[in-house]
Amino acid sequence: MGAFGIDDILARHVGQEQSLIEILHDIQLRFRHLPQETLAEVAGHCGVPLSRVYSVATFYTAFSFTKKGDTVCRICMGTACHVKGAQLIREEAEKVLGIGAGRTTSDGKYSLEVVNCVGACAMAPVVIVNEAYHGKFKPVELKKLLGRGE
Amino acid sequence: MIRLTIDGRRVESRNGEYLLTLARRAGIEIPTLCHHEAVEPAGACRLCMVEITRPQWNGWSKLVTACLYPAEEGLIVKTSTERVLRTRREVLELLLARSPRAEAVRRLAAQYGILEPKYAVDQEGDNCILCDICTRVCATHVTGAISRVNRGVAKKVATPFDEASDVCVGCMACARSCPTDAIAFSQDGATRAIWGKTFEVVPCTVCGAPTVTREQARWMAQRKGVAEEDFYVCDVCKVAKTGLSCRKVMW
Amino acid sequence: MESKLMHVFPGKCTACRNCEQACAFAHLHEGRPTRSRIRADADPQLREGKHVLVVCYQCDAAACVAACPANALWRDTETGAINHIAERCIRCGSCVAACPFGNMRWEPLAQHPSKCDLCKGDPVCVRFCPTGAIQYK
Amino acid sequence: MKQTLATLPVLRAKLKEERSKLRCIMVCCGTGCRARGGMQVADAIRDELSAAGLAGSVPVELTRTGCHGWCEQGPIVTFEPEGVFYTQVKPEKAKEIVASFQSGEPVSKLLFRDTKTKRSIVTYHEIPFYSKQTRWAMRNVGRISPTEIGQYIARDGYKALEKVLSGMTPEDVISEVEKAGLRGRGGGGFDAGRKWRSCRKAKGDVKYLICNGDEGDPGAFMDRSIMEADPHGVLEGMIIAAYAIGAREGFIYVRQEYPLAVEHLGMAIASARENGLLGENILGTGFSFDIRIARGGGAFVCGESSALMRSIEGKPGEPRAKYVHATDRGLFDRPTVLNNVETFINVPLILDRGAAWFAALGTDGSKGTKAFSVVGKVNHNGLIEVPMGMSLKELIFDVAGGIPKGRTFKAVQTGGPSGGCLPEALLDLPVDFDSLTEAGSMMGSGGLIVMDDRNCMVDVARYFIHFLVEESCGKCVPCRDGLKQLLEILARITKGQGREDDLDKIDSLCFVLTEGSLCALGKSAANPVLSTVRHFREEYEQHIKDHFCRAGVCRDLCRYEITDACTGCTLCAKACPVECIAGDRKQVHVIDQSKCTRCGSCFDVCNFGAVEVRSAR
Repeated sequence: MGAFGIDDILARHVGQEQSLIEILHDIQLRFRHLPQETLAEVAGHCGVPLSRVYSVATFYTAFSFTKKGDTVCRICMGTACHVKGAQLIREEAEKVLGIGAGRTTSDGKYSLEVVNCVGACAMAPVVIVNEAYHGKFKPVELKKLLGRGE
Repeated sequence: MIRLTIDGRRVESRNGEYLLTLARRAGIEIPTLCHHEAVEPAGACRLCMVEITRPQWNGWSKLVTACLYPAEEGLIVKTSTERVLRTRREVLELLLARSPRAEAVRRLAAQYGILEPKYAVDQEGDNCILCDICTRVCATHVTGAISRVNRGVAKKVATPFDEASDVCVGCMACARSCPTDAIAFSQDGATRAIWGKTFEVVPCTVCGAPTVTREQARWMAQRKGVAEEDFYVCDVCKVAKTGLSCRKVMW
Repeated sequence: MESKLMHVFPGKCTACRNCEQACAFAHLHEGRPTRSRIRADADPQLREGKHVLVVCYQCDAAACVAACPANALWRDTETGAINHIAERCIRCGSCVAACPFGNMRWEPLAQHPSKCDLCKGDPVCVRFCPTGAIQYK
Repeated sequence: MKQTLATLPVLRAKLKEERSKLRCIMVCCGTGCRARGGMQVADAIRDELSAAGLAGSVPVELTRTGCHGWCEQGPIVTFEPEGVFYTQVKPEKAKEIVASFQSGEPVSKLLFRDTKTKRSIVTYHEIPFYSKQTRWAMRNVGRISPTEIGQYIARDGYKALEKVLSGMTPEDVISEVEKAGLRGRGGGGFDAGRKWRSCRKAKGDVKYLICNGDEGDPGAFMDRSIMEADPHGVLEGMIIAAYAIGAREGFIYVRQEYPLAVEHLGMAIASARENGLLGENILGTGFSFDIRIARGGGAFVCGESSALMRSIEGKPGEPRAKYVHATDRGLFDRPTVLNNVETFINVPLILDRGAAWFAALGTDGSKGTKAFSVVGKVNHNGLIEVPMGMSLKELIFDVAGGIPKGRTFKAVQTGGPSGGCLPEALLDLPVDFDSLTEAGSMMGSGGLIVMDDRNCMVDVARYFIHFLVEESCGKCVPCRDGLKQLLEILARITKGQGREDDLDKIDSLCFVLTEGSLCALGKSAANPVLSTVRHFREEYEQHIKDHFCRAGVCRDLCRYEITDACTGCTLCAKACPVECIAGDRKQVHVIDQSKCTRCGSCFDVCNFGAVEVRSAR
């Protein structure tokens, strides 16, 4: 019995290297990040060195070692969004939240991320707050959307 | 038997070896930085590019890495066409801008007439050219203590979380296999430090000279089912011991 | 074909160290006996002027081969020697630690191990031994 | 219940019969329409229907469909079989919609209004955006509920599989696909039949089939739409392909940015298994094949086939040299066929309707239809499927409705980060694999991003190189270090610090990327730069020599000024995010240059052309 509450996740996947990414997805989903301690357990389950797990976890942007904020604001930087001014939304978001892309506010409430196209190009530019998509977005709407407005 | 030509020379291969192996066997020099016979080829440094063609390609040709391209019947390989040399020079330009202090890179670049990099030099750039020899060596032959982490420009070689690794045995294979001496370590008699971990180099039980790290001895003992203590005698003392036992037998 | 073997006759050794000189010169192009792969060490325990010669036995079940994680030590079927393939070596030093006889040495400058390769079937130490203390037959 | 070759046709006939009597209200619940409240609209209509006493009565059905591909008009509600088409529907409109459904009177406010003719159009059959399309790959997109296998079967679903397993040999299937001339829709355009044949011939008992649903190209979303809206079509194509090559195990690799696609595919796999269409002993014929979903991890490079296979193996997605083909040694070093979503969805069509029918569509070298995602500065952003060989001009101006706001067309970017930008002079180019490659771009997965005179081509090149720098796996030198150098130079140019020899350096870097990179990502990474330098060289020179960005994008190289043409309408002042535009109503306004961030909002809103882009100096 592991100490980190991932036994059920591990039990769902065969103990092979090929399960690695799926296991990490499940852990990321549960904890909103990959707790450092869980990785050794994953390595043991899959029968690979810890360094291999670490290599995979740092290669894919889906995984992060720092906990994501309660509200995750993702700004699509796909080409369609870019030509329609996504950069301005990004700058506005960085200003409103006071953090750079890829960071989480110190109170742990917001995370700001940029993503490379969510396939909602016909409504560009797009902002996604948690699971909700917001299309044809204007930078001025951001304050209200994030509840940081006056 | 597969027959092909490299730079006009007829070359034969029994089992589809890589072009680099064949060329070197024929005495044709192809530069490499990421090639190491102890591990599978990676094709990372792009210096061993050669141009290949076939008569039926009607003059069309392509560049491939010699370290990864298997011998094929009737292939015509050229190792120093203008296209090959320009690619190699441009790759060296990039390497020199990345690691301007790396001796192996500078030497090779100079061979190709590059003394000063034309691209912006990475002032904080270290000697690591991400050839991947160290991590391949460690993962294939030792304990897999290090790996390549992150991706793209942020890629680097590291232990998990940049912390001292539980499994590193301090054998130094990574540092000694590195073509650009990019892996930092320190050694003074009884201790050795590498990848943020300090090892005791166990003194020879006879004379006290340094032998191997305790971790390496344990790892070897475990792999081969022998006693760890057997490794704690230095080669000089072992020779003396051998001599002694010889004497006992002889006289 | 049964390969030849190195035979050592310590009784004939005068500790002239020609073998060490020759070995070091043949392999490293320098005449420093300390770098030789054969040792004609005056046995420290012997005071009567007798000597022992220590050179690789090319063991059948060699500890160095077993210890090498990278398969860099290979037996040459023609000479019977276990050869160290520098290109395949990862220089971890395991073979040096593993050889029970001290016949696997560490080259401090080149930072890799070295061992007797029987000079591809014509050992120079044999050629240079004036007394026949080392023979290859 | 597990179907067999004997029971499936009976079931299909029964479902067809049932469904022919139905009238349906279809609400799009794809990612785009959900974003705009599609689910709420569907719920409101459901409630309205039950309030009106219509729910449950036999002939009415409310269907939540997958993505139509016209998300900008969403949420979309259609009536079948009439084809009445409502756009931008809000939940409050449910009552009116249900009333209109009963009475047959359209709700005029919700109809699509043609931008050119200003005329309201009732059915989608008459809307140019749809009427000029030939939807074969997207035959079921927006027409069925993706979560109900019965609806797929009723629209001739799994008929091709039935035909294949009723007597065709794997050899027959491959020949048919070869005769059809199906080329991979993922980018390279490799002949699918040939790929299957070499995998079939490869040694080894264990073979794998992979569906590439990674669709990493920013600006393309046809595969998302297909996976969300017609997952069974993808599965059917895969099962047929597996039968042809002799695979027992398959994977669908879906990017994690597409959660709805993962959900729908998962449900489709489960129901296909329940119905004996997937798993052991498919349709009672003894043929077995099963599919697993592998989620991507947010890495563009995993769209590259060898990197994708590494990712399925649980490794970092670093590509391998393709000197040994995947059909000989691919996933887990076994013979593997990898095709993308759109390729697989064409397979049932070919087998059902015949190779000759398929080959009659498109051009000599590129058969069939192709779905494009036409986005950016066009009136109708969305998915457009047309026969191969239609000209870019027709696609952009006739189907997608041309450039909005009276602006002028500048370039169209095709093929994502591996493709290039094509100028107006090449608009007559037919869109097929070979023509685009010849013009220095590529088909890629089919993204077409339209740009107008407000887009700076140097900035676009910089954008793509920035994208690639972030997405390069970092394994080989040209891609990792070359792109970094290239980005540095392009960034410098867009900041007005360009140097005389920069274009030469760009040329060298493009050379080493193309010649020296390990995988297709690096080899084609130079295309966005090469094509913009080739077709818009004067724009680069203007940036470097005159320090001027005419599009008004590069902030250090331009400023905005309001001319005497200003009528004092105050629109610009209201639009300015930093409130740096001053001026009274009906007076010429003035921009405070010290505060201005050069965002261009004033330029975009001005209806009188009174805001001008000038050189920063």
